[in-house]
Amino acid sequence: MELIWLIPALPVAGFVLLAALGRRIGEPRAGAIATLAVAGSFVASVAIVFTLAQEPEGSRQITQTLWTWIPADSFQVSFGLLADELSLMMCLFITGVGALIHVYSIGYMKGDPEYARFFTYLNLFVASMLLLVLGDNLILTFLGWEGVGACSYLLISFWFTEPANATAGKKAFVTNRIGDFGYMLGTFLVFVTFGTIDFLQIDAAAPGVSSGTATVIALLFFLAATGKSAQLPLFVWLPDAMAGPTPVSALIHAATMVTSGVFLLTRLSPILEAAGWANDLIAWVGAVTALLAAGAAVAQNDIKKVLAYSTVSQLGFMFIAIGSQNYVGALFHMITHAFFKALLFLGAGAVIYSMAHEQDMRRYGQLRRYLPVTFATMFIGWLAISGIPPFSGFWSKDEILAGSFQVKPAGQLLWVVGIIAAVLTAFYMTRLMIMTFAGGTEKWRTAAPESLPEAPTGSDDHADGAAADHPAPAHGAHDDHHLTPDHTPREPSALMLGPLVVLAAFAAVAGLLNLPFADQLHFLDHWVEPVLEGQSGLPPAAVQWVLALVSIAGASFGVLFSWRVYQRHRVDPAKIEQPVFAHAWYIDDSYAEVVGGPGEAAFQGVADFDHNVVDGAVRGVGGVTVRAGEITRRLQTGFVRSYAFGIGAGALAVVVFAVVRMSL
Amino acid sequence: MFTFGDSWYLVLAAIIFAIGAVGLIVRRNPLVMFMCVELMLNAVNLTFVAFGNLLNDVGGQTVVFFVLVVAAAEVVVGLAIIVAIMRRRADANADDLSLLRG
Amino acid sequence: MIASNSLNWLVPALIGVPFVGALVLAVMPARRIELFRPVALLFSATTGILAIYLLTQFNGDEAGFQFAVEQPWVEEIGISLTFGVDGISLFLIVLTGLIFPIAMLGATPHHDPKPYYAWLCVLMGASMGVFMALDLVLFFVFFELVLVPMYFLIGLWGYAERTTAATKFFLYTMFGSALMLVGLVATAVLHQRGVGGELTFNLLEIANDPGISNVAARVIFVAFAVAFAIKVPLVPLHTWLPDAHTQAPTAGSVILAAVMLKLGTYGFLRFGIYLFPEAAVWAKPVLLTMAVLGITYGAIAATMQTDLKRLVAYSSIAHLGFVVLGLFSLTVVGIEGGILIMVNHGITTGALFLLVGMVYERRHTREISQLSGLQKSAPLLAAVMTIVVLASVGLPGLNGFPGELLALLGAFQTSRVWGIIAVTGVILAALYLLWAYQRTFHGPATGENAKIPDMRPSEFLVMAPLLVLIVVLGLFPGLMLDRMEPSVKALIDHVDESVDGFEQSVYEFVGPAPASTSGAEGGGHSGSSGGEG
Amino acid sequence: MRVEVFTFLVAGAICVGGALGVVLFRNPVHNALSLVATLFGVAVLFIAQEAYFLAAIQVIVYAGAIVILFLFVIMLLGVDRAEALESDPFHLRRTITILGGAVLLVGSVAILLAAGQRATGRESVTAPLDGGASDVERLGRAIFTDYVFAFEITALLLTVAVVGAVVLTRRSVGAPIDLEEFPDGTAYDIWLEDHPGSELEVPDAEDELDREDDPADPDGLGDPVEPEADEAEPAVVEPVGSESETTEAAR
Repeated sequence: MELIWLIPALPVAGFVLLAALGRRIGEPRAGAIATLAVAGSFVASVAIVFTLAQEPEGSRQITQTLWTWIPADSFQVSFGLLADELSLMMCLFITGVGALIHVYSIGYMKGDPEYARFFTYLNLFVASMLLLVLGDNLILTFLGWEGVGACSYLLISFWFTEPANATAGKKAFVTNRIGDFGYMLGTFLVFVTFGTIDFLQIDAAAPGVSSGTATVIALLFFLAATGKSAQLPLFVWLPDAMAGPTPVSALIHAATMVTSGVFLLTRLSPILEAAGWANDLIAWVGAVTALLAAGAAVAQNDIKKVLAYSTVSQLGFMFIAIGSQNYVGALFHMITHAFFKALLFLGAGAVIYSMAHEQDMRRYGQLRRYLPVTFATMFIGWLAISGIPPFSGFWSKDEILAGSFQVKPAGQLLWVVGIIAAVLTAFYMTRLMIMTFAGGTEKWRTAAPESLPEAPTGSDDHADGAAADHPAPAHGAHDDHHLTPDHTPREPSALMLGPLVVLAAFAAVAGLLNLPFADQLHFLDHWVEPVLEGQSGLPPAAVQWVLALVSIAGASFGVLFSWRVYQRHRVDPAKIEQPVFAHAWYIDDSYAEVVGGPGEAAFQGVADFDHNVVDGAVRGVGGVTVRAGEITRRLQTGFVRSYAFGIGAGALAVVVFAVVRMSL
Repeated sequence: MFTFGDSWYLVLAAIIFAIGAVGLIVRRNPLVMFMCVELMLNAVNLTFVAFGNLLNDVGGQTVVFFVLVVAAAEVVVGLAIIVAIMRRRADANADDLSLLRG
Repeated sequence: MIASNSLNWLVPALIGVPFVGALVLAVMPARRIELFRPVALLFSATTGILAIYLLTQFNGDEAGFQFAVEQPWVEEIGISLTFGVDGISLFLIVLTGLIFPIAMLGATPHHDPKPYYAWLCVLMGASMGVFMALDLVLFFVFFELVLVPMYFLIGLWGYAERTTAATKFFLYTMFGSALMLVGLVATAVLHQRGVGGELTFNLLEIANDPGISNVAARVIFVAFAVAFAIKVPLVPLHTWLPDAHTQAPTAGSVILAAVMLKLGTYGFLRFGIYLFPEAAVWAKPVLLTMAVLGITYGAIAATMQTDLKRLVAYSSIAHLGFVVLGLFSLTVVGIEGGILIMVNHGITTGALFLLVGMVYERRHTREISQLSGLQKSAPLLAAVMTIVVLASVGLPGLNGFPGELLALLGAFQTSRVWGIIAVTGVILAALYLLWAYQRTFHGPATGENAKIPDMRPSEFLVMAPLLVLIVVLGLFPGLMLDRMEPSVKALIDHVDESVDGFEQSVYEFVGPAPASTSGAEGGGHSGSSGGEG
Repeated sequence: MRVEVFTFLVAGAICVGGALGVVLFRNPVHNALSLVATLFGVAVLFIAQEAYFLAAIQVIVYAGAIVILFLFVIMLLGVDRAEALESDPFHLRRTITILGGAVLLVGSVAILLAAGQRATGRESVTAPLDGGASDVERLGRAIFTDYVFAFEITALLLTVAVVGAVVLTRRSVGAPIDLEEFPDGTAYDIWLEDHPGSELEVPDAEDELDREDDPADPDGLGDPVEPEADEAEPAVVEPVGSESETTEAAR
């Protein structure tokens, strides 16, 4: 099956074509081409999956080396693709969801002057993402890893005229770079440990590695993962990344890129297995992130910010699963999350689109009257993420929590944190739904924007950009739009609704992938089994039932309480939406304080040191020389006779010397 | 006690040289300074010949020969320069021509 | 060591053609202004084509010097015209051959085109000579000869502060060269004392049998090292570079970055490590420290620059730090990485300077604070800039990455600490370049910035070859690595056998024998990848 | 023997007298003439040392050509103007010079006498001066064999000198510039800038005496004389000391 290269090649081709002639192709053909490219690679992945499915278990694995990328002495990096159960599964939902979001974007970006550029980036992103998952060695995966980072940078700052957007893009890239620091060091350590960076060979050799080395490697790659997958302490870029167009948020910052950290750690599961306490750290970081982010999501007023923090929180769940070596759970949740979070983002995009790019939920309300389809689809997404059975989110989240329950040590505690986060999830999602689609009044008709208190601002590395949570109001054809009290929202075109419906369907039924009830229902489990050693089992069925019931109860509680607060107004929301939540625990702000304050000062100090001290020394030498010359030039009086006098004096000196010598 | 010998020539040369040197420094008229230079050159020539005689070597005279040539050239150029200057300022003396001061 | 070849005329041609070009320009009538550029281009392009031909004729499996010519020059003291090309210098020569025509195409002087192009031709010939000279004195002559044209290019066609910058540049580098002159004379003399026979300045003869005591070798190495460290430049000997870069005309900056800085690193490789292996191993910690210092310090200083050109200059300091890091990791991987960066930095930074020059021509300022939102008014320029910037940041898939990776890996193998610190340079690179890009190209296009014209097709054609190289060398660095590998391995072998303390610690890898290692050709130094676990 | 001594003494006296004349006469013409005296004296001494050829050259080239050249220049430019010898802007330096000259003289003479007949160097083996051929022949042989390159070069030198002279003395087109147009004026202007107020002083004997130890003038350079001052007093009172020597030398 030599067609694996097609999977990334098609988007690459699309990218090249659009990059070359995008402007000429123009709208909407550019969008169509991009979509076709991604759809094509989706078809290709499906085909490969089916061919692989014929293969007997364990031999479902194709490697294809296109060329030797970096042949340096013993460090041979091949540009090779590895198609196995794991990577193909990733390909499926990357290309699948990707294709849907492309379709959606055709509608969403309609009339944008930079239409073609948008799809160029989008195709490049899909290509990089596919290389990330298909790479058969760490460096090629790093190529994808960096590629998606770059694309996310380009797409976040897509509407670059807004300083905030540009800042957010740069922030995302630089923060990811901090993670890459870990990635590169991890790669080096792997190489000097195993003498190879080839995944298969690493997996083969991993059991022999010492626990200490494995721990360090695991931690380094986890650092990389925290960067890409927005975990503590590097999650700060994701909320700001919402500055990008909404389809981008859906594709990159919800469905695909942010999950690459999870994918990477899954790939390296054999090392993690030997890594000892690194796993506990991963699990706990995941848990804390899930909790904090969920807390932050509670108090956001920007609809996309709510979803952003929600994404961070959900990713936290996946890392809990990784840490508890429940890789299947992680993948399961990754897939379901891809569906319902993409759905929610696209839905939010539809809302924003129909509300003249107003993103402040405090100016929504009662939209279900105007946007029935959007409402219906998002409703499903809401149930899914809140963990209400039988929707997909419930199954995956439940599996993760169940897996975490039996972690030694303190698995129960982990589970409790998870449950709390789940409750919060249900709460803030309900809040979002009510504020947007229900809530009794159509607030944009009453509340003027200036009457609203300023929402918390995501600050940036250099404090030179304003909030990233404002929508980019002025771009392209949407320039004239402003949310006026007499505005009547209208359902967007079918191009945008179609993907919503499809995603809604998946979000509803994706749970079927891995139903817990009977072993033969563990399709996903069996599919990825050969790739994942060290998949820890789940607790006994009885325990699982109890845990499931508890989480259902928790979810329902969250929903109902939120209903009381926001629909029935029994509780003053201000009591819940504490500023500490609104500012996401002031983590980002404190970073900004440090970086923008002492950090920048230190940098400036170095620059000044360079100019004043280092260069000053050089200039000093020059100055001294000049001054010496200034003094000595006075000897050069220009009087010929003075020179003659000097000569004479010299001669005289010689003679006197001679006389003295002779007389001695 | 003083028996006549080559050293007398050297002494004489020394005297002429000293006078020339002093003159070169004391006088301000560039022409005269040139003459003083000639004096010094002649003094040197004298010593050369004397030594050549003393050491019975033709080299001394050869050098004198070349010194003569060089002196001629030097005077030609030097006088040319002086003429060029004097044309501009008839009353120029050596101290006025000090544009080469540092 | 010297592999003879039927194409011995190539090397003299590569050096001679540009000089002939300079002569032709010099004798051309001064009023035929329109002719100077084509003529200069003709000669430089011819040289470039010759360089590419050299590349095609180069035998990639041969470790030694090819196309070698050896002519006695000053036989009394054993100075000879010895030239040769090996896998290490090959790509620097090709780079020189490519960059000069591009620089001539990319920027035109505002006055006196005749001397301008003549000097450029002289510079080209001299640079070629440096990379091919295998005789200490010969190398020195070319090494110095390079300064003169550069001095005039900066001093006559530069910007406001040009005179100061040119003088600073000239004196600073001359200072180092003086030490080097002493060093190379001492080398030859001590070599003669050590092994007897004729006095010779031939690099290979001396290197193969130095007969110089370790102590003396170290002292001489330091003399050379200072000269090269100034040329590279290594912090804290770098302050001439920002001024020179900022004040030089565009073409000057391009060549300064692309070719001249490489003289230092190439010198380190050829006359440092190869000539004095023992001293190189001895000085390794210091140079690694300076390299890491350069990487971080240069990057931090770059972040805070307000002048676009100055910023790029400091970024060069950081990149060259990576080069030195790779070279003095003294591992095959690291040195190959260093050479890769040398070439690729030449391409990317050359392109950066061309782009900054274009921005300056449009806005007549390089002050970052004055620029904003250029992407709105000049999207094509912005697109090219984006690619180049990402390449310079070291994005995988573009040409900046492989070299950086290998250099860092080499450093990591030799000494973990330096490796780890150096990797932070990767973060900082992203920081200063993207921030600069954001401040200049992003944001609202205000005032003048809104009105600037976009890249002209002609300008794009100048950039096109560089862009192609950026992508191709990013995806197929093997094209270079395969050709340089034998020479680098030979170099490491040379170090290995001439320094007894130099441990190529063969490392016991965990698990089954990795296929990639066994696949490594020769395998003589597959162990060198191990690092001291 | 006696003859030699006699010739030497006479010729020597003429030389010294001429030399003194060159230095001490105020009128350039007189200087030139006394230079001729010296040159002739030297020529005689050459003959006394059997350097006949050189003697001839000395008379022809020096006395015949060079001095005439001097005189031409003097006449041509009409610079035969008396120079105030006793007034020197750098007064102290002049005295030092004269003393130094005396010391130099005494020193070298002392050395020579102390050396006596013992002249350094060794007898010639390659090109002995005596032995058959005339000095002309020997000189010719030496010049055209051993020193032939030097000889060629002198030819070149002379050519260059001639060309240079022609170029230099070619009358420049345009109005003659005066020193005020020169970048920073004459030495006096600059000197006066450095020593403000000095231009008021007119040098006369009594304050020249105490100027050596003038605290206000530590470098002891004394004060300049206005350039105009020279023309102001064309006939300067002669120093009594120089009178006798002049007359003697003229004799």
